[in-house]
Amino acid sequence: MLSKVFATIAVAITGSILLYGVSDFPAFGDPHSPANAGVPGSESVSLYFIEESYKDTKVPNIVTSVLADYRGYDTMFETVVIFAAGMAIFAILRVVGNKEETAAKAAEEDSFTNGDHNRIIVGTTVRIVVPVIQLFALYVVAHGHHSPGGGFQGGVILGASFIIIALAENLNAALRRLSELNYVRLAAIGIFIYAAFGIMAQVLGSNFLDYGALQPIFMTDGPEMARSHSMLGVEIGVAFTVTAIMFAIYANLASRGQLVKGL
Amino acid sequence: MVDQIPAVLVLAPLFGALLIGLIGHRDHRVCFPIALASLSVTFFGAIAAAQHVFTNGPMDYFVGGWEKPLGIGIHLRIDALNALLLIAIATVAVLVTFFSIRRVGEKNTEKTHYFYILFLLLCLGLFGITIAADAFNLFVLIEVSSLTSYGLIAMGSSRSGTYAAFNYVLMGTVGASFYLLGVGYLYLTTGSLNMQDIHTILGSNPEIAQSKAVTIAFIFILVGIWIKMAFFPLYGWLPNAYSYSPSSTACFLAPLMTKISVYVMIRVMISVFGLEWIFVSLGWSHLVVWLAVIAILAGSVLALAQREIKKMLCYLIVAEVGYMVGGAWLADEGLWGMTGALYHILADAAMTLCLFLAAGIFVKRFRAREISDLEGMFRKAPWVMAAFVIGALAMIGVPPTCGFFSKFYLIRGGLDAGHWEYVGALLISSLINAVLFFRIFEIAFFGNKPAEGHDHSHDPHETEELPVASNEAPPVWSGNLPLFATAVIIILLGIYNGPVVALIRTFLEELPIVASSL
Amino acid sequence: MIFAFDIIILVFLVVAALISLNVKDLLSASMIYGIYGFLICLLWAEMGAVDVAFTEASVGAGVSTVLLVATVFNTRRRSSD
Amino acid sequence: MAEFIHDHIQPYFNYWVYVIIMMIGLWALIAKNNLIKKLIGLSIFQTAIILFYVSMGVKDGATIPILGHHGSSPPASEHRLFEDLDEEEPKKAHGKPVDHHAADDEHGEDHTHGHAGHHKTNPDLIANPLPHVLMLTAIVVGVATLGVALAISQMIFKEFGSLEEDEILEEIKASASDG
Repeated sequence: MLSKVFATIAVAITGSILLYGVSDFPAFGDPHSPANAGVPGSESVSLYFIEESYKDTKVPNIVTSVLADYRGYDTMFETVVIFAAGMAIFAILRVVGNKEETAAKAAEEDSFTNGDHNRIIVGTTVRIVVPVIQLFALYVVAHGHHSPGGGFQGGVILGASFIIIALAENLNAALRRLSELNYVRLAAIGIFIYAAFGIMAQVLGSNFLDYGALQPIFMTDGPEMARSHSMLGVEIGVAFTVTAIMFAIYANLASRGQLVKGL
Repeated sequence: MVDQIPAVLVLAPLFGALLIGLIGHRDHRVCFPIALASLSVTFFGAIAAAQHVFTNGPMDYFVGGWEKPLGIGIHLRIDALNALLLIAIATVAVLVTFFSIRRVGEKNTEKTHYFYILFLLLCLGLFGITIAADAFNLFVLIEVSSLTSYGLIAMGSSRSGTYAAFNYVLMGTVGASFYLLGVGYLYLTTGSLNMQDIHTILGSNPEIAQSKAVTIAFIFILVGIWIKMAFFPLYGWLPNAYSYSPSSTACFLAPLMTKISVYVMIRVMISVFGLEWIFVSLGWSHLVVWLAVIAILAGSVLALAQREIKKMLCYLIVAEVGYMVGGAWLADEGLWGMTGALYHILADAAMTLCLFLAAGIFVKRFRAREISDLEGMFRKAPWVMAAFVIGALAMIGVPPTCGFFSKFYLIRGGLDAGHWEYVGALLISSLINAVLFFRIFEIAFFGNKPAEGHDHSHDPHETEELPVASNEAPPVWSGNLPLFATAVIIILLGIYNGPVVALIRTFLEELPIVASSL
Repeated sequence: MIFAFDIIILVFLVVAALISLNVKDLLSASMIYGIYGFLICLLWAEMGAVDVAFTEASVGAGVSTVLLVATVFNTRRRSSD
Repeated sequence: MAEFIHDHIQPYFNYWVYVIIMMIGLWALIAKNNLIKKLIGLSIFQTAIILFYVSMGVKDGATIPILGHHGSSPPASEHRLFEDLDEEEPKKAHGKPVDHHAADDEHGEDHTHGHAGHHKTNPDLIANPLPHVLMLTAIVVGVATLGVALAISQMIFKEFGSLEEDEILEEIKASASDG
């Protein structure tokens, strides 16, 4: 009861401060608000992105080019956040070395093939659908330059395809395809790919994540196409990490860290 | 080469963590060398950066080379304010790495490499926060450091520790979200995310600087950071979260997490809003000083009521945060309060590290969790106790240690600004610290005369490390080396306070502050 | 962006949030949270933030809900509030 | 009352709703007893902030921040779809004399991209991409936090056999008095 009173007071104070500020905002949808067009006397970042990003990177999707190039450092740490969350969850939940469980695991193994007809129907459907999902995920990753999508979205979908396998059959079926050892590795390799693009730029004498400097490696006409190609590489790195960690988080949460049986 | 240092500072721990992720599961013995190596790279990088900054002025680094117009890319900046802090973080990180040898592995060896990965990522987050000059990038790195610290606190926690960790997650996320909201308000009014750019826009457009939205942005950023640093009314999560976590985690989080938040607050005050705007046009700096006074008194009094060593130290952190926030908000003409607060960040990192390391060793080797368990500790472990005494004296504020000098500057600032209540609170808190620590010394030296009816057998769930095979015990030096090094640092930092403060002053005097208007 | 559409979704959003928080069955709460995620994803598509909408559809509505459901199955389904 | 709504709520409707949703989340976060409910509240709280960011990047009559590509890809046809609407809406916006922006417009026309003939690079017709980028990051951070928090709540359930806050606190009190 006390917490409800306290909550009401806190919410009332915070809410009234926020609403007090709202009356001062530029109107909703105003294209010339400071956020959209900058303030007089200084160049607007957002207008720069809209007007110049295609020339700088040859990527039509402005969001992708800003995400992976201009603010690529943020995105790298965003991937690190996912990696850290995965590691934190393993550190908290993972239960290791339980003999009894491994015995149970062996017994569990065949529940898909014998008995349980619901699982056969669902499982077969999933087997048909999963390749399509994965293909779509790869398309989303690769086509992020031209349409909504990119490493995160594609990675999540790819991770979800493994989650679907785990839901429809059992967790072991999914873990056979992406084992614990491999998902930790895959996650590390993903960030490694991302950082490697940055470091290659450093080696070639430019700043970290300056993809334009990678021109000699990609043998493109100008730095723009090098940026465009690097962005694809970076997105693939992000997709690796996200795929691995999204599935790993589910696997650990669904099995209370034992990685057997699942839901 | 030197101009690539800002990137190297964060990349070294990142690669260390990735390498451990790739090969760490096979053999846990590779974790420690990798962690130490990558942190050493950062340590020397931080020293090189500091050297460069103090001879050639601030270093600006534009990730991806997106320099103009300002704010399209991510801007990293090392100046006199954070160069010292970088060295402090790197030092603490290296020392704690030594302390963590095999300590984490004892309960569950298969998780050792996860500990090191999280630890390195936490270091990465802290370094990133320190050098960030982009408001949103700061948020991302705050989240990196928060998520890793949630994991570290929860992974080895005892029974009540898990619940404390859950509360920590909630509070930490709300704090970070408030910060994000404040940044959103700033972006809405200025159209930029780069700290320097926002500062110029606010400085050149008075009508924007006076708008309600900017004030609210400041309030939310401030409250968000206050939650993160456990400032007085919002400190509830800290004592449980830190005291129930494993020793090596507590040793790293306690000295750094709150201090880094104080740094973020000072950075936002100086580099985003500008001190003039805060102290002159906002006009409620004295309210914050009063809050700090309450924080100091409450922290000290609550510390007096504790029986567990670690919990007592946690409440002392709450009081110390009050020192720093109060000092930063004193708004005296010569900015001595700010100087004291900045110096205290360094001093307090060393003091807290020393005390937590000692407390960790007491728990580890003597199963001494409560103050009364320390009976006869001067006989059992004279050297550890000696280092503990140095840390305690610094906390009280006895002359040759750094604690004295930071209090000296804080009090000078308080006197200049005419905030007598702050000076009074500082003195009372020192007195309480003296009572607190001399009580411990007495017990440790003479033993506890009145036999308390207190049983020493603890609930097995409550003690973090119980039956440990003797061959699993960590080497003695792994605990003692960092402890003695910290004790030496405390004294050195005290003796050489002049040069350190001079470095801080050169930075503060360059600030465009109209002293007369304050 | 279409104003009427905007208002309708926002109102539904508030309703979904309230229901999700007040249902006593945690499984239903998770599912309604998924609905909330899809509504907000619609809202973003409508506001022109297609990338955000895509991410929200996959992360917010998809994976978050699955994680919540996984936890609810492994703990208790009833809640006191 | 009607005047108040017209002046203060209608132009800021999104902002009002974001505050309401955020407060719902914050209230649940503090007042709810069940830990899972608290986490749902936390997620709602975070989505409210995302709503705020995305709302400030909206421009009336603007399209998605993907430039037309060789005039044939799906985004380009979408542009054409929105074009009719674009014709009338921005006029309102342009009616306002915003002098600093005139320079921007000229600037923009200087660099018209030759690749998409029908597409004007009038920045007023393209939604602000920056908040979208920031919020992609925020969404991912949100799900990461949710995952960690759920893991911790499973640990709590393992230790205490309950996810109700009052029961957990009682257990902690009981075990403290035992020891």
